[in-house]
Amino acid sequence: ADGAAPKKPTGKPIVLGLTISTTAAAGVADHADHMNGSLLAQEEINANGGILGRPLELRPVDVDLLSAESCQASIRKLVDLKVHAISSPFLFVPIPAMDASANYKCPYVNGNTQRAATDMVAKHPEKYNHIFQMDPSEVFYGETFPVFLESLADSGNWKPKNNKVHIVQEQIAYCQTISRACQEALKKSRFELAKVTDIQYPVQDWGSVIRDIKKTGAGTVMMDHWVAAEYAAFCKQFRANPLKGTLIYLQYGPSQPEFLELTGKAAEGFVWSTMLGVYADKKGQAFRDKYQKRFPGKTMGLCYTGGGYDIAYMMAQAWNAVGNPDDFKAVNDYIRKTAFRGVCGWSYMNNPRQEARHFPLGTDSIESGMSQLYFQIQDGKNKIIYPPQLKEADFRLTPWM
Amino acid sequence: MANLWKNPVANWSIKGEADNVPTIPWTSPLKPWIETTKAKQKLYKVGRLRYYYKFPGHGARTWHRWRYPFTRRRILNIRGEYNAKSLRREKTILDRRPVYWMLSFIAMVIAPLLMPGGLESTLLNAGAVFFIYAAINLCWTLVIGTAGIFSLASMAIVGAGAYGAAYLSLTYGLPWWSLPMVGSVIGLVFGILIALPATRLEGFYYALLTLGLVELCRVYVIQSRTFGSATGGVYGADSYLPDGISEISGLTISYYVCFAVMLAVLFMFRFIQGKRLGRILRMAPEKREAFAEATGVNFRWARIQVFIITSVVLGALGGVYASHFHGASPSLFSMDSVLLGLAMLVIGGIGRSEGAVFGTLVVVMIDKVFIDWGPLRLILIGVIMLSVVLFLKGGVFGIKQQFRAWRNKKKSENRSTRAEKGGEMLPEEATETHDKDQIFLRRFDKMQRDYLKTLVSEEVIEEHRRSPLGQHSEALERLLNYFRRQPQSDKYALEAIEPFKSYRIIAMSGQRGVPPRVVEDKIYKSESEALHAVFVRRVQDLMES
Amino acid sequence: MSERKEILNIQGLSAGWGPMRVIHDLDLVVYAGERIGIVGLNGHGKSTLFSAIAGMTDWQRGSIKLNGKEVGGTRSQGPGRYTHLVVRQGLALMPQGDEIFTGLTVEEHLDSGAFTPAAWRDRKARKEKILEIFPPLRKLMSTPVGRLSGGERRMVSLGRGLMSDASLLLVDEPSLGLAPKIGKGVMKALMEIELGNSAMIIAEQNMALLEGQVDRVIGMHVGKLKGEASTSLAHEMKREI
Amino acid sequence: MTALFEGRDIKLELGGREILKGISLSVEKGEVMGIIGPNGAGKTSLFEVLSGRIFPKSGQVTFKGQDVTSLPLFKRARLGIGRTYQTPLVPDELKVGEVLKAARQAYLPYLTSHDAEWGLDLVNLHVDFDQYARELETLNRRKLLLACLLMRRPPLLLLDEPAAGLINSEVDELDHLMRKLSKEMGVSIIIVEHRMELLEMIADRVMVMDAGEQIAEGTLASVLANPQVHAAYFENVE
Amino acid sequence: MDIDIGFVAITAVTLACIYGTLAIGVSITWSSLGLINMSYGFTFATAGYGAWLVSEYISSLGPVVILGGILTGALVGVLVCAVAFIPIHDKPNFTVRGLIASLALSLIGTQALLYFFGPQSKTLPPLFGDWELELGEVVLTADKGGAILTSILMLTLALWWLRSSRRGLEIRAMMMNPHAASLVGIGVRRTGFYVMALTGGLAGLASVLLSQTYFVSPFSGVTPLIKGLSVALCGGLGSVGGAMIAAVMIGVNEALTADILGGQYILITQFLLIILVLIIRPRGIAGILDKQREA
Ligand SMILES: Nc1ncnc2c1ncn2[C@@H]1O[C@H](COP(=O)(O)OP(=O)(O)OP(=O)(O)O)[C@@H](O)[C@H]1O
Ligand SMILES: Nc1ncnc2c1ncn2[C@@H]1O[C@H](COP(=O)(O)OP(=O)(O)OP(=O)(O)O)[C@@H](O)[C@H]1O
Ligand SMILES: [Mg+2]
Ligand SMILES: [Mg+2]
Repeated sequence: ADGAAPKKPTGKPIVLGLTISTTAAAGVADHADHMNGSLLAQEEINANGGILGRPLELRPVDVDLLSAESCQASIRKLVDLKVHAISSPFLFVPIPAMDASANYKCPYVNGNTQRAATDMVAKHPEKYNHIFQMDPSEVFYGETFPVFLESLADSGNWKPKNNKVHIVQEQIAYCQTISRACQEALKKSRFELAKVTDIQYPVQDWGSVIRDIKKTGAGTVMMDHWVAAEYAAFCKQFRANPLKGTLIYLQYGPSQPEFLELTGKAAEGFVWSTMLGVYADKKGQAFRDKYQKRFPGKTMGLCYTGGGYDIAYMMAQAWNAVGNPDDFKAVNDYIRKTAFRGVCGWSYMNNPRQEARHFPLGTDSIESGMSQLYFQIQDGKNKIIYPPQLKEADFRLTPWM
Repeated sequence: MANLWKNPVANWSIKGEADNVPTIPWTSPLKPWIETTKAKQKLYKVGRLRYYYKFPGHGARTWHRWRYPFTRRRILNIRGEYNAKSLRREKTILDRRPVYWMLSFIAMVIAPLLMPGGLESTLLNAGAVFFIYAAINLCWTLVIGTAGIFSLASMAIVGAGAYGAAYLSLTYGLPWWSLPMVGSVIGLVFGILIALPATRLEGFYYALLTLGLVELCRVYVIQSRTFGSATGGVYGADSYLPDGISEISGLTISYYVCFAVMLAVLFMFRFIQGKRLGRILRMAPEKREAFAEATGVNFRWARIQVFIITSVVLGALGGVYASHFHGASPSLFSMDSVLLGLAMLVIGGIGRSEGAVFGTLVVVMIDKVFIDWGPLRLILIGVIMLSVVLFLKGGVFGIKQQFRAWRNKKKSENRSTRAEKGGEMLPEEATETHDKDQIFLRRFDKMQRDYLKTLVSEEVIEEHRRSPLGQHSEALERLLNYFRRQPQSDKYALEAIEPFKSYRIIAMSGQRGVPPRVVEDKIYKSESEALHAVFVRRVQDLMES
Repeated sequence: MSERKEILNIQGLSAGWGPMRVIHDLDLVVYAGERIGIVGLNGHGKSTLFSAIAGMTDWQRGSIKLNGKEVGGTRSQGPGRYTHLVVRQGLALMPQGDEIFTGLTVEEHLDSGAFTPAAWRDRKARKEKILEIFPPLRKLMSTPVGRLSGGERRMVSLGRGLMSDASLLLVDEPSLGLAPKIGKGVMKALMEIELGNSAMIIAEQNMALLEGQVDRVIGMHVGKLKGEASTSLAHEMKREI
Repeated sequence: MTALFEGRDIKLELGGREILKGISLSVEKGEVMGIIGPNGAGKTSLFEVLSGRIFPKSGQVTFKGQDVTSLPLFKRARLGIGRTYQTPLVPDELKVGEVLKAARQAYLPYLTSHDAEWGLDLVNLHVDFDQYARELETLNRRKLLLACLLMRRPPLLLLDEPAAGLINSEVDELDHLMRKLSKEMGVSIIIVEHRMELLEMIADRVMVMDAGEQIAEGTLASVLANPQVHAAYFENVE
Repeated sequence: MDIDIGFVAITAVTLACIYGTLAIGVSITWSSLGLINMSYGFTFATAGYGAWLVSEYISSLGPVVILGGILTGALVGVLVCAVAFIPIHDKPNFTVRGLIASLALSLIGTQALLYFFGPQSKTLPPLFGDWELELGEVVLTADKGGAILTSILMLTLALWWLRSSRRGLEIRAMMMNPHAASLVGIGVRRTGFYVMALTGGLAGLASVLLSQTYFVSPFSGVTPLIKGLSVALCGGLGSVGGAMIAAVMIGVNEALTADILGGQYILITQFLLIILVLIIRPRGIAGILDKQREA
């Protein structure tokens, strides 16, 4: 919609259903981000004339990420609400949800970041061809890690004290997959696996882990966990007695805004990354500003805010192009065929898995893949340090180096 | 002198007959009556007896003839009787629960046809989930309520069954119909394992232990490579639904399948609860097993039996779960699902099938249908739980019983406000006794005793001592008449050990064949002596009554 | 008669458990310095009468005046909910099945009896007094009550009742479950306690223990007092028990 | 001939104190043995041991020459040792009919309802089957348990204070029942009782216990004559 | 694999303190009121928020924040008592009903917290200044060290108070026999109130002390609840001392497991340990075996 003549949208609204966890213990923060992003998008779209002259309406329903019944129930609820598309941040048990939508077949765009799910899509194309994962799968976290380390080492801002990599892994499927992928990838890189330490949520006391890290003395440590609060606890304790000169990478968790608040100045220098991150380029920056204006807060989330926003616009684009939101098949085909450039980068989903192509591994042009972003916390801010095309700042030596 | 009694037969000069005897002044027998009736008491209502709706006409016999197939169990427990007033024939349904069950079954069957258009798939889905959970809770209430084993491991057994079935179906491609069997085998193993400590532990310690087991299972499946396989759960188990079937019809089928499953479990429940096992278990409730034990019941073994049977069923349910949801997820083992299940039981009332089903209905419906209420619905559930627990003793279906208990209490409290002093019938007996004449009989008897007590005096006793038999003064005659009128039971009598020489006082037992009881072993030389002794005893009893 | 201080004055008391009424419209007056015995068969409401005075029955009607203060009234729920208030009015109930704190030692147990601040302050002295009455306890001071024998338990619970300076002592079957000698000992102790301005009621199945030692013996039958004990009543009772 | 039921030198400790200090007793077929003693003498405890609810520290219990010391209560009940309790307890939430049915089906062989009827007639308990057992009054509660036991025709009954809390006429009924059982049906009865007149009527032998010891045994008269018994039991009744 | 005794010991002590702090509240509540307080976690979380509010709007001085936490905890405790104890404590099968009531409370309360404060977790200012303590291989940060010291202090105080004061006597008496308690002039409901206030306060203190381990968030109470409950039960009904022993046992177990087997086995060994304890001592470590006779 070009904002030439923004006239008031009229007629039957086009409904975008969302599965937003508001009550469960897990993932509420991310889901709230997603909701906000979608809201922002919706307001903008409706402000410049809506889609096909019809207003866009959001229908969020509650969901418990961890329970199969609940995931199914909420999808069915959306089906009953006759939504034109489903936008979902992520579910931990996606397959029942996918099944629940298999007959209705409205576009179901999600940010599950889960390879097992997309494999199912690839396995049963006719059944799941309406399911799109608008970001790459979590395996790339593992596979990209050595690449990132190499480029970092080559850039000269950091010289590893040794080529060892120490993985501390939590037990849930997500972490397991990443850890496995990473171990595979390490074999092909110049870095080597030093040790794998297992932990399990809840971790009352990081003492033994830190001791283990110091014993191993690897040049790089990959903290493969998922709970922001416990990351914070870890950072504080690690800063109390750090392992000199090692690079600490925290998997995804710090993306949640509360991390910075919880950790305070102890967060300085830690590195983390996300697949689905808001770029810092012009588009991304614009989005960040708008978001901050709309939802003022200490720090904004950089992942699912963009995710929600992008999905809304992706659908808007598709509907505008197809012209008939009720023609699910056409909409699905359109989404599959045409790439979409959102604030988080390009989603090319024209592959059997129907997941966004990954940069740098999936493609070597940043213009044809969604780039994984590596951040470092510098002066209490998240700064993109990789990939070079998008970086805001150079890697900075951490206080304990 | 005023109070001298002139013997009417005196002037026939019969030997041994005094011509006049000192006695007491005459008082009117009406006095006690007047006094008693003077005191006007306010009468409070004492509540009424249980009320049954009476169906007119004959037909009770026919109902008695109808039995459930293969059992001697009547379809409806109907009592036919003649109305005492109208002398018409009437029928009473003594136990109306079967009727209500039937009605609710019919409602469940036709529910899919009446679903509001917009909500079909939600409602059907919720319905299926509800049936599965109802089945689970039925087994659970059997364990907690009937067997009195406070186990929280039911969901764990279901989960184990589901995981095992899903995994096997995934790896060896077992068909859907075999999953319940696989599940039940797993359930059996689990049941035996968990049942072992149940004999040692009790109450909440066992609960904690089972909770620990649940946690163990959760942790295990979360981190085991085979089960936790990357999707957070095992998925892709064979479904009982044929592929490519349309949304609604699929849902409808699964709705009815789950309904059938619940029916089956209900049957199992009935079969255990209503038959020998349940009966002996209800005879031996927690901590009060003495009676049952004395009659030779091995209640421990019975409990274990129930536990293992339910475990098998739970395992089978796990298989059903697996093929319904195409797999299993760790949330089966999560603690809050356990606690929510417990809440369902408590809302309905532990130990009751209808309770388990109803509680499940409430919670599942709120949780799964009103999803878009967000947090509100959880708060609603919380409020329901809270109010049920605070106000109801035995859950929703305990209301009737609780109300009855409360009413009975009130009854006897109110009675206590209308108790009249003295020895007549207590209000309790007065309302419960069938022969209402007794009330007035006793009241009259009381007044008479009150009057007679005023007659007892030295003179009268002296007079009787002098001549136990023969013509007596009015006072003495009244006393003796009263004594003669007394009922046979515990009535004093004389036993002639040796006629005219030695007598002994005995007390009749009111019953045929029951020999009299020796009251005191004192031997009396002459009959008149003995007669007087009896008289004195009776006077004593009269004064004490 | 009337110039003596009324400790307890029960008028038209009815009390019971759930649907069952155990006490039927009962009147009783107890004067200071009196030592009263209540005899009756099992299940005829002696203990229930005591519970009602302490407000521990399911429900009760009628007035109970303790030291001229109304502690009874109509109460229909919460057995034992107001007992502590009644107790604070100067009641000491030594119940039938010894209500004891299995975990506490004898000493703590006696301490727990001294609940008024004053009593708590000079509990040492009071304990000494108790120990003079029940010498056997002296060497058991630090053993948990749960381990004691029936007789010792009885002594402890009696001692606990005597710790606070109550004006009405209700003793329920002091000799129950005790060997005759201990039973007699306990009885003797009870008889020796000098009731200055207080009164004592002893419920007992075994009439003979009371005979001659108490001021009044009252028979209890299906929840009604049978008035002052006449010799014949005593006889009756002896025959029944 | 050997005794039907025999307990040899039974010692018991509960809560760390000695409650039974070597009690021995034996009953023949059709014999009625009374046990008297002050409260807390250990009569009920002795019953607990004889009926197998508590296991003794030492000692031996034999029934029909078979050693049953280690058998729990329900096994002994199945052998035919019927036992009643001091407190008249009944199952709270069952109806009378259900109680009887449960008792009939307690163990194999299951009995027919005729056996139940027979038992009820024997103790002459006639109440509404749809009435809840908890609503029965004391005597009927005792009778209910007795009926449940008797329908299995046990050769031995252990009765713990069956007459406690009964009025005289009821006691007479009980007395009548026990005579019938012992004299006509040859059931041996061990009975704990405080009421002399009852024992006087039915007991062939009486054992006196005090503080867990067996201080006298013999006919009631001879026992009452014994001064030691006097000291322990009647001291305070005279 | 080599075990570093010193390290294990220190970790064990840390954990034991955490668990002890968590368990004591549950233990006292349960043992004196017979209430299995499922809303302990909710109390914990709310107290955390109270402390947070204080630190945000009033003052971020250590003591003030702690006080805020304690007061909030006590308040919530009183609330729980008023709702889940007072109405039903003398009604039939109170234990289950109380459990469900407190469960419902925590369900409602947690959602309310989520609604008012949002999902993001909050952090409290450092309460014990900013120092570090080198002990061999471990370094105790200020908050941890402070937490350990305070909790040890607190536990000893609580135990001592329970042993020697009149109130303590009343609480212990009530937990053994409420009937007899009322006979010696102990008002069960009044005692209930201050027991709940006390345990609520303890929960609040724990929540503030452990705010660096479990950050303040609506669901921050879940883990403490589970841990506290298991430890208290494992310790045995009616015995605070037993709970302490259990805390130490579990702490040691966790430290050893982490050191020898690896972190992923902690929960498994923990529950295995509890199950083992229960099978060996059916009424918990210090459970008093009280078998009453029915006839
Ligand atoms: N806590 C209770 N709950 C229900 N009923 C009770 C309770 N206590 C006593 N009763 C009933 O009240 C009646 C009177 O009992 P109570 O104990 O007062 O008699 P008692 O004279 O003390 O007998 P005993 O001489 O054996 O002590 C009995 O029928 C008994 O069943
Ligand atoms: N479980 C137990 N733990 C500790 N002591 C017990 C236990 N059971 C009984 N006792 C004690 O054993 C003694 C004997 O108890 P028992 O009931 O056998 O006496 P009894 O002769 O039956 O008295 P009664 O004539 O009142 O029935 C009592 O002092 C009692 O306190
Ligand atoms: Mg009594
Ligand atoms: Mg006895």
